[in-house]
Amino acid sequence: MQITIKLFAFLQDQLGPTVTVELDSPVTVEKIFSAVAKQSLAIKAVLENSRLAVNQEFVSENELEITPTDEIAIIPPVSGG
Amino acid sequence: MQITIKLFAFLQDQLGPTVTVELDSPVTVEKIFSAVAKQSLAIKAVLENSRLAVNQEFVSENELEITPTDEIAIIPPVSGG
Amino acid sequence: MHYIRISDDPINIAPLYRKLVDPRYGGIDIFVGTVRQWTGDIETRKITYSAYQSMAERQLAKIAAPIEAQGGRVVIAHRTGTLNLTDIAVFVGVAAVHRAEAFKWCQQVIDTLKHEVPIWKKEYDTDKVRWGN
Amino acid sequence: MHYIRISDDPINIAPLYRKLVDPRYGGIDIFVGTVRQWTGDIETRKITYSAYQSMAERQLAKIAAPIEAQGGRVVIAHRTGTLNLTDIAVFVGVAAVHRAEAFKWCQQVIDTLKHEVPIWKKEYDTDKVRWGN
Repeated sequence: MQITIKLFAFLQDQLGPTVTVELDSPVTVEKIFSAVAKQSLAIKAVLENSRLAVNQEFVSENELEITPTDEIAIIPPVSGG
Repeated sequence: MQITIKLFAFLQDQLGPTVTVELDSPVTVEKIFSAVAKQSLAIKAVLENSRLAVNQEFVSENELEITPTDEIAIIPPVSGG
Repeated sequence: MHYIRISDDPINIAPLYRKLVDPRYGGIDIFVGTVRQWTGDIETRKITYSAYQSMAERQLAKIAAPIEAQGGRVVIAHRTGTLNLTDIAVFVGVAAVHRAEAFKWCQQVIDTLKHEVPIWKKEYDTDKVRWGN
Repeated sequence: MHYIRISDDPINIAPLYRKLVDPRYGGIDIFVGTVRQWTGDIETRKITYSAYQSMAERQLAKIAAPIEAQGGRVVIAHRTGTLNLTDIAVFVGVAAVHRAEAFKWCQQVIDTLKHEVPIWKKEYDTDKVRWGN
């Protein structure tokens, strides 16, 4: 299935506000990160320290049940406050 | 010697802003509290929890070297903040 | 009820303080984070904050909820956009019946915010541009 | 340099906050103590604060000195006179390079103030008048 992923901060500077990737079911966090990693070598280190959010919540499990309306985002290390 | 003592809060409500007492040398904290205690029965409990200040510093020693220009005060339990 | 705002508008202390005032409370603790000039040898000129705004507001509401459930009140404002030296990046205010809770909860909010809330800074330092710390 | 004020004038947050702002600092913690209505079953109507003003200012300066010596900035204001519900009795603000110090020092100031500074409250409660707590 086709998944559009929101990007922020350094990742957004490198790749723009979203990337769309094609993934086999079942979709996993690992597959998402691998697919995004292929887009640019420059983002490797940041991606290793990033987390996945689905519908604005961090996910901890690897296997995901994604529907087309779900909001997927990669959250690089935060630095607010 | 004659000593004038500043009073505050409940003690001031009971006895006014100062009391003057006559004490033998050497002047001690105990003598000051005893002399003030004689002024009113109502202040006994508060006086037992009060501290003495000389020139705006709390004193811990009992024996005092007081000169006529020193500022003596009895500090009841504080409750600012 | 908590108040949470992530916005490009400058943060003003006084109106946020007023949201914390209530005869129920005796202690209010406020943390204000500002743009600092020096971090060791690195000199900062300005900082741009960006946020995943909807998620950030949702995460902040989750941080505020248990404090409000215990009777406190939480007010959080975070800037986005470009900030200069001494500008306020974040305001966290917590009102409580007693001061010990106000301090504890305020610290809890800002500590959790710094780890769990999707907001990012891009620092324009005199030597180069840095993401994060 | 620290700022300390004990006065009958109402306490306003904004001008006191401005005294804490400096590009050296990144974290400001402010504690505000207000007049609370209920303490258990006791309902407070108003509070009158009085002070041994010269000694209170001297004691507050002694509390601020070691914090300022370590690079922080301390701003303290305490009301005297009659305060109604929600009025500000005390403002303690500490600015520091990092937030952990700001929180620690601010708490240290208010804790010490409550034990060592000659200021007293006379509470006008609905049942009777009480000195202190």
